[in-house]
This record gives sequence, C-alpha cells and structure tokens, in this order.
Amino acid sequence: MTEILHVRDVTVRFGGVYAVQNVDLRINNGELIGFIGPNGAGKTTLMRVITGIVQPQSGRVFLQGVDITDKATHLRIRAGLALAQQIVQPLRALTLLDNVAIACGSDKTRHALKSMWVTDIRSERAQARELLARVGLSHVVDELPGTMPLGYLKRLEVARALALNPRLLLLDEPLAGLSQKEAASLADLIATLNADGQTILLIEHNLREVMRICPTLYVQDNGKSLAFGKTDQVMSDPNVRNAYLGVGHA
Amino acid sequence: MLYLELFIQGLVQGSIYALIALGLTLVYGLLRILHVAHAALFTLGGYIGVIVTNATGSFTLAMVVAMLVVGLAGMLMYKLAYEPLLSQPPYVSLIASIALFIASEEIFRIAFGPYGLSYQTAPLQGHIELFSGFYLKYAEILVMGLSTILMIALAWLSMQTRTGVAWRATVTDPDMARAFGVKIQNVRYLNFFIGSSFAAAAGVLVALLNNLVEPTMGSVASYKALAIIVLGGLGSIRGTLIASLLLGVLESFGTIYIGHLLDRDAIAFAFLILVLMIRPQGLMGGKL
Amino acid sequence: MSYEITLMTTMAISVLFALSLNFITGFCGQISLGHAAFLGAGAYTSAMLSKADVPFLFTIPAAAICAAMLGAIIGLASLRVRHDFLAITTMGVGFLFVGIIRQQDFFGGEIGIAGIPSSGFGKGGFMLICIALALTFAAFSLYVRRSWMGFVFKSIADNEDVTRVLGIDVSRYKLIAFIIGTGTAGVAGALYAHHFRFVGPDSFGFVESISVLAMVIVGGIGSVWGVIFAAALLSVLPMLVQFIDDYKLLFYSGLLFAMMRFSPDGIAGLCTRLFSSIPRRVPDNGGNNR
Amino acid sequence: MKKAKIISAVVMSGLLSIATGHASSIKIGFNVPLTGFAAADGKSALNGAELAVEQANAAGGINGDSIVLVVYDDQASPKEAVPIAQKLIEKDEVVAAISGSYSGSTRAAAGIFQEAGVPYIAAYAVHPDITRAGNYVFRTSFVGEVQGRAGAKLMGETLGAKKVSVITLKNDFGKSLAAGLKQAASNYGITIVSEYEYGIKDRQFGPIVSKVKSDKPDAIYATGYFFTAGPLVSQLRAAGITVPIIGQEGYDSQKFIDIAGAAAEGTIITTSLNRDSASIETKNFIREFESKTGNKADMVAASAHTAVKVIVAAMRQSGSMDKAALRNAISATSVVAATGTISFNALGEVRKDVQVQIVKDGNWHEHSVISDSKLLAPPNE
Repeated sequence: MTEILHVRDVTVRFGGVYAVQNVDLRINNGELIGFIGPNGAGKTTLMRVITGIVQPQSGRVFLQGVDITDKATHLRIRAGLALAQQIVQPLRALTLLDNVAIACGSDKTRHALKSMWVTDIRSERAQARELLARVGLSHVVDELPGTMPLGYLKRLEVARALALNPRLLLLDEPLAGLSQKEAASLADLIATLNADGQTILLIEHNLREVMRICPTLYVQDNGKSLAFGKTDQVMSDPNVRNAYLGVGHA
Repeated sequence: MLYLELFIQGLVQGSIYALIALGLTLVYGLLRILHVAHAALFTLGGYIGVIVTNATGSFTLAMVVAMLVVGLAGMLMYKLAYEPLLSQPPYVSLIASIALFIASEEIFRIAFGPYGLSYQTAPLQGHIELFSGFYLKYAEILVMGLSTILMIALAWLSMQTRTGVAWRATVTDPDMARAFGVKIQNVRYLNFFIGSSFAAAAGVLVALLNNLVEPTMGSVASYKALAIIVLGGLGSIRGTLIASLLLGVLESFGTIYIGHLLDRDAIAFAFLILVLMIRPQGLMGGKL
Repeated sequence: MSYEITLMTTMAISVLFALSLNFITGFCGQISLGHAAFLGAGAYTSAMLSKADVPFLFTIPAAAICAAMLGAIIGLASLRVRHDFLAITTMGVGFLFVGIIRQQDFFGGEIGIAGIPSSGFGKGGFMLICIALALTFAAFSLYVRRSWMGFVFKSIADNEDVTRVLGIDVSRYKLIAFIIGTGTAGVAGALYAHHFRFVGPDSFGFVESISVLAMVIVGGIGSVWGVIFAAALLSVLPMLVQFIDDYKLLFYSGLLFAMMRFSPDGIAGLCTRLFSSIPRRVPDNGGNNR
Repeated sequence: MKKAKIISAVVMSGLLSIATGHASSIKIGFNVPLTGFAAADGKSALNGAELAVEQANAAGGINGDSIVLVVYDDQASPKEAVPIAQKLIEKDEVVAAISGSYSGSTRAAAGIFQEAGVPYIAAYAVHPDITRAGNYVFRTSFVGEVQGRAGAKLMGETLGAKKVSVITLKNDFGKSLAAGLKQAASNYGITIVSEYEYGIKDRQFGPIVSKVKSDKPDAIYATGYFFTAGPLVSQLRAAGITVPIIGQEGYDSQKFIDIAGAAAEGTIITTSLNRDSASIETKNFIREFESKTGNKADMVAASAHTAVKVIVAAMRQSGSMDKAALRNAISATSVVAATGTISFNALGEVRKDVQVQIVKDGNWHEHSVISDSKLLAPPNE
C-alpha cells in the first residue's frame, strides 16, 4: 500500500481561534475514507489546507511523498488532487459535456501559450462523454447547467473531478441537499468508483451513507483529531458519540 | 497653522465625499451595483437647492425639499432602472448606470442651460475668524456640521429602530432577513431614499460652497465616490467614512505638496491602488 | 470621398480598440475601466517615434510592445484584486496614466503632441492599413475563441476559482489576455496618433475608457461580430446624428441605457433572439437604419 | 443622411429661410462645442457668430449672395473635430471655416483645413501650434503666452506688485498663460513666490487658498474659465485674502460675476472685449448681442463675431470665392471689429491691444489698455 496523502501536524488559526490544531491524517492508495465531525469541527478548513486555499501556520502536506505545502492550488491539482466542492460550481456558460471536457484537457491547458495553438477537442469530448455516462448523466450532456437539478450538478462535480484523473479525489459533502434516494444512489456511485481503484476522501454529514459505504472513518471535533479507524470501531468510540450527541463534551 | 488649515479644508472636502459615498456604499452593500448615476442625484440636489432658495428665499426649506425630492428620485431610479437588471451580470447595471448618468447631465443642460445656476444672494457666505488669521466660512462649518448630524442620525436609525435592525439584517443576509419576515423590497427603497437624500444634501452644500451648480458638477463625484467605497472596502459604512475623510485630507495636502507630480484625481487613485495592492479587500474590507 | 475615408478609418481604429478590450473583458472576463490608457501608451509611443523620424510602420510594433509592457505590469498588479475591485483598480490606472502624462513635459504635458507626421501612405492607404489590422485581429480573436486558450478564457470568465481547481494556472492565462489585449490597444493607439495627427492627455481619459467598454457591452460581451458592429456604429454615431444636435448625447446615452435595459447581452444577444425560432418580445434598438 | 445634413447645416440669417446648397448662398463652416463640458462657451460663441452673419446678410451679404453658417458640435474633442472638418470641406464645401471651440479640437482640425486649402480662423483658441498648421490658418485672439505677458506688465507696472502667487488651470489654456507670465515677470520686477495647479473639474480650492494666504503675495495671477474662476475667487476672498486677483479672458463672462457675487468686485482681467469701448463697432456689437440673446456679451461671443466679420470683410475684398484669393485677403486684412482692429502677422496671428477690464458694481468695466507692440508681439513662426 503506497501512501497517497499525508497531512502532518497541521495547525490553522483564524485570529486567535484554532480552526485546525495539530492534525495528522494519512491516506493510502485505494482507500475510501469518510471524514466526519460536527459543525465547526474544522473539516472544510482541513480540506482547504489540502487544496491550498488556506495556508497552515504550521505543519506540512505531502502528496505521494512530495511536499506540496507551498504549492499553488493549480499545481496541487496537477500533482494528483481533485476536488468536488460542497456548493456546486458548474461553469454556467458551458454545456455539461464541456464542463468535463475542459478538465479532460489538462495536458492541453498546462502551458498557457501553447494552448493557443491547439483547437482539437474531439478526444476530450469523447472522454467527457464516457465520464458523464459513468456518473449517470449521459442523457443530458448537451444541456447547460442552469437548467439542471441539484442532484445532476453534484454528479457533474464528481465527473469533472474524475476527469482530472486524480490520485486522490476529495469530495466535500457531495450528498448535502439531496433527497434520500438521490443521496443513496450517489453514495453507491462513490463506492463503485472506489471499487474501481479510486482513492477517495469523503467529507460528509450524512452519517447513514458514510457508514454504509466507507470502510474507514476519520473524525474531527473542535479542530482536533478525535478518532481514526475502522468504521464500526470508530462509531462505538465514546468520544465520538459524545461529540455527535453533544453530551458532556468539553 | 497652515497645516491645521489644510487639515480642516481636507475635512470639509472629506465630509462632502462621505455624504456622497455613503449612498453608494448602501446601494453596493445591498445590491452589489456600482451606482454611477448616484452622482446625477447629487447634481439634482444642487439644482433643487439653488432653485428653491432663489424662489422662496429659504435655504433650510431648499435643503429639506432637495433631500425629499431626490430621495424619491432615487427610489424611482431603483424601480425603473436597477430592479429589472438585478439578475444580470454586474457590468450590465454598471453600463446602464453610466448611461443614466450621461443622460441626466444632458437633461440638466437642456433644462437649466449650459451656464449653470447660482444663488441670487448666496446664503452663509460670511466667515468667522476662529483665531487670528484663521477664517472659516459659515458654509464650511455647515458642511462639517450637517454631515456629522446626518451620520449620527443614520447611526441612530440603524442601531436603535426596528427599521434599522431589519435593514442591517438585510444587508448582512438577505435570505435570512426574508425568512424573518423583512420586506426586502421596502428595505431597498429605504436604502435608495436615504442614500439619495444624503447625496442631495451634499449637492446643496457643494452648490453653497461654490455658488454654482452646473450640468457636469457630478462628473468628479461619479468616479471619486467609487474610488472611495472601494478604498473603504465595498459595502463597509465605517470604511467609507474613514476613506472619505482620509482622501479629503490626503488630497488637501497632496494638492499643495505633490500637485506638480500628480493631479488631484491621480493622487486619489494612486493612493487607492497602493492600498489595494497591500489590502486587496480595501481598508475595512472582507465583511460588512 | 475624403469624408467617408475619414469615417471608415475612425471606424476601423475603434473596431480594433474595442476588440482589444473584448479580448480581456469579453473573452477572459476581466472588466477594465481604464483601457484607454493603453490606447494612449501606444499613441504616445508612436507619436514620439514618428516625430523622431521613425517610419510609421516601425512605430506600430514599438507601440504594441510599449503598451503590452505597461499591460503586463498592470496585469500583474491586477491579479491581486477581483471583480469590482478590479474594475475600480483599472479605472485608477486610467486616471494615473492621464495624471502622469499631464505633468510631464517630456510627453508634451497638457499641450499634448501635435504635428505628428502623416503615415506616408495617403488617406486611402492609411485607411486600408487600419482596416487590414482590424480584420486581422478580428480573425485572430475568432481563432482564439476556438482554441484551448479560448476555452480556458471562457472558463475563467465564468468562474475563476473553479478553473483553478481544475488545475489551470489562472494567473498566467489572465496575464496573457492582458498582454495581448493591451498590446493590441497599443497598435490601435499608433493608428489613432497618425489618424488624428495629434495626441493629448484628454484623448485617453475616463470617458474614452467608458466609451470603449460601452462598445464591447453593446456589441455583446465576448461576441466578436457583435463588438465589431457596435464599435463601427458607436464610433461614428455622434457624426451620424449631428442633425439632432442638442440631443445628441442624450440620444446616445438613452440608446445605451435602452440596450442594457432590454437587451443586456447586446446586439449579439438581440440577433440570437431575433433569429431563433422562439417568438419573443424584441426591443427596438433605436432604429439606426441608414 | 442627406436630409440630416441639410437640417443640421442650417443656421440662417434673419428673415431668409432654408437654403440648401443653392448657388446664391455662401457657406462658412463653424465647429463649436454645443454639448459636453465646454457647451456654455460654445453656445455663446455660436450666438456671436450668428449675430455677425445676420448683420452681414442684412447689409447685403456678399454681392447679394447670403451667407450661411454650417454648424457642427465638436464637443471640444479632437476626435469629433477631425471628421467634422472633413465633412465641412468635402460635403458642405464651405468656402472658409471658423473654430468657435477650444484648442484641442481646433488644433486637430487646423491641419485638415490647411491640407485642403480652406481658410480657417480660430476665434478664441489659445494654443500656439494652431496657426503653425500653415498659411491658411489664422487666429483673431491672443496666443496664451502673449496674454500672459500682458498680465505680467499689468501686475508689475500698473499695480506695482512684487510678489505674485500663480494659480494655474492645468490645461493648454492655463499652462500657456502661465508660461507667458513667467517669461515676462522678471522684466517687471515680479517674483513668483509660488505656483499651484488645479484641474478643470475642480471647484473646491480650500487647500490652495490656505497656502496662498500663507504665502502673502502682493497679487494673485489665477488662470481659469468663469466656471472655475468664480468659485476660486469667492473662496480666496472668503479666506480673507484682499490682494488683487488677476484673471484673463477665460473669466470674461457675466456668469463669473454671478458666481463669485460680491467677491468678484475688483477682479481684473486681460481680455479682448472692452465693455466701455468708445468704438462704435464694439458698442454696436454689445447692444445688438444683448438684444438678440438677452445675455450679456462676453469674450467668446465677441471673438466669434470678430472671426466672422474678418471672413466677410475678406470675401468682400477679394470679390471671389476662390480660396487662395480669400486667404490672401484675410492675410492682408485690417478690419475694425468688436475686439479691436484686426490684422495678422506672417504666421496668421492677430496684432491688437490687450483690453484690461475690472469688475465694478457687478459689471465688467474698462480698467486700462495695454498697447505695447513689442511685448504683445505674437509668435512669427
């Protein structure tokens, strides 16, 4: 098992408040890790540290053994990260197909000046079509995002992230806002992707689905690591129960 | 002594800026519109001030009428020009606003003539000698005094009244406010009314300082006020006030000491760019 | 004929200038309220070189380089600010440019530079050069639109953050858009200087920046054909409507407002709706039938 | 388009109705700012020019042919002025043209009229380069520098000022006036203790006023137009500054007195129009202008009137509509007009006296006349 991501002793403060404090997290190749925690646990902040939107005060982030802490977001993506965001952000002027195709063309967009000389987009569109089929959107590839329901857009986010061919897929609350049925079907998709070999870190509030599909859980509360391990073990941890039930937790 | 005078002159100018920029900030905070045509309302205020004073002889009445009429004109402008454009990208309302501004300059010129208007007998033109050799025009005292009063009144309104609470809530989070039963539409009208009437007050005061209103008197206000609200951090009222006074004082000293390098506008924008390079979110930027 | 040649030349220069802004604002989504500064940078470069007996054709690349260098600097600075902050920053750049030009005797100060030698190609020849350059850049714009660079621009214009999360070096792309757009504005400036044979600080101020932005937006932001049409029309509109005399600017601004109010996506959007099968209320665009 | 042109073109003399390219009308082009920031001056200049055309037509026109003024609004912008000049030359085929506009547009247009060989007279634009466009371009008012030098003489000799503060409007008008003043200042024992600049949009001069006060000059030389000078003078006076304020032809409008009110009293300017002139020509102009428009006469109106008058006189002189002959006639002209006796030097610059006016009891009145042909010699090349 090779290590894909290593977050080492990361601390983030906003003003005087610790958003993330001395957190460690390791993800190995092929894992599907559910990242849970109550509101204000610092989940999104940690995600932002990984993607480079937030700089930690201390600690390092390694991707496949390479220190990426000081790299810009787009370079981290090129190094093998991909992110599906909590609030769906489709490119509204582009069809679903092109939303994915632009991500498929990352070789062509690497060098800005060279991208001027390339016009062929057929292979990327073909690839995008496959990916959209994989997330179950093959019937709406030529639609604009503005007309699509939330469930579709969530899937689009996933497809677009997959198009980057990532070593590690970060999913930030993909199930939020979906009906139970939609959530279950998207969760199934995530499980299938993982079964196909995709390493995934899944931030999610929907405990039911997380427990259903994730073999491993990572729990954070008040910015600190609370638990990490097999799902059933973690869920029986009294600290975790306290954090979630909010009883007597200091 | 000279420095004190320059400082006071800066405050006078800054007070005018503050009155104008405040309305712009209110509109931006609520609707995210760069309301260039706000400067047209400022000009309209100046015209009404002069016309009513000349007709009735009462400057106070003129001030009240200008603030009321222009406040209503601002509401009308929102209703007719901005409301239909709210769903469009921001540059659409920006260009529409610029078009409105140019059109209104032309309307002023056609309606009131290209020469501008002056008070027949300008009120408050006398001056007092605060101490030896230090003169302050009554009009200048009025500018600083009235701006302060209006600002305090606004602060009171927003802090101490139900309307004010609803208003602030709407600016912070329109959806939440709506959920609590605030009528967003009314808040927007109120916003335009207050912002526009403040601009009208500024227009009347500027007309008093210069004894001249002309069709193009809003042209400086149209872009300088934009610079101020950006400097203040877009949508931050406190930031806007600080930026206005700061810019007034800066221009006052700049005109004298670096005027040969950069003109007044360039001084203001050089400062703006400098600040934005250090703090891209403006002086008080980030949140409301 | 001479009068028509003058009008055509004015149109061609405006088209080139508007397309240069369209590259930045229309393609890459970066609103600029100070684009006239780059027109000015090119115009001053070309004017001063011409006065130093450099042949007109050589002053064009020089003007482009000078404007593009300025554009690169401004572009780098502008990377720090976004959206409305960017709009106002670029506006500030415009004021700063004029403010500096005004105060330097080196640039002719307030008085500007007059007596710029003629292009040496005659009025007709000069017009053809202007038209050729405008068409070349229009073709280039259309090509870029189809390229991967254009694809990325579209994405950046749509949502910068998402584009970044797709692994794209957004800053680099924005900078390229700035450099190409401002360099082209510099070329337009060189033509401007040799057309009017006179440059002064007031020719490149805020009003000019707003006019060119209006051309882009009235044309339909990002639409090359729309922008060409709008720039050609708006640049000579004040001439064409001389007969309404006193109401000229009122008409112009009223048209602009009506356009934004009833067809915010400009002439391009208007045409799309006119020719699409869905029947829809079609606003009047002022009846500019000639 | 054709129709538009015709409608636009016609600003007609007295009783005559629309004439469109009819053989018996003679067209004179007139570019003038009717919209935009300079609209006020433009309107007044247009009134002055129209009056001159009416008078000339009433006096029989040119050998019985009536004169038509073809008017276009140039917004005082060079960008507008270039196509307008082309249009006047190519479409309207004017015999001669006049600029009732500011320097920027006049300069841009001058080159075009020169190339086309159409005589062109700048009525009141001050920039020295205008007449350098060539031998078809003339100016009936002072170059900025000349008037600036007259200001130096006025302050140093007439008023006996030693220390002068200069407040300069930052455009070609203000700059060239200030330059002229500085050239001649030392000849009249004047030291310039300080100089400040302001922009054409500025109306609030608080900081400059405070600083000027602390400079304690004997006189203030402030360049500007009535709409900047009105607020400036009133703010200087309100700050308790009592020394003489010297302005120029830009102040020359009743509107200046309206704006500055009581503070205007005693302001002295150098200009082209003498309200108390004994000249019949000037008296008539002032009377007829006021009865025609209901406004008080000012410098731009008088200058535009003068420019028309010069062209009309030259047309009568040359007797033909040949442009080269007309040019020669203008160049050799010596005509008494509202702004004095007009004759040109080799460059096409006017030679005349500078009128000094002062505000007394709410009106412009004669203060003195500066006639020093050496000091007032316009540039020759």
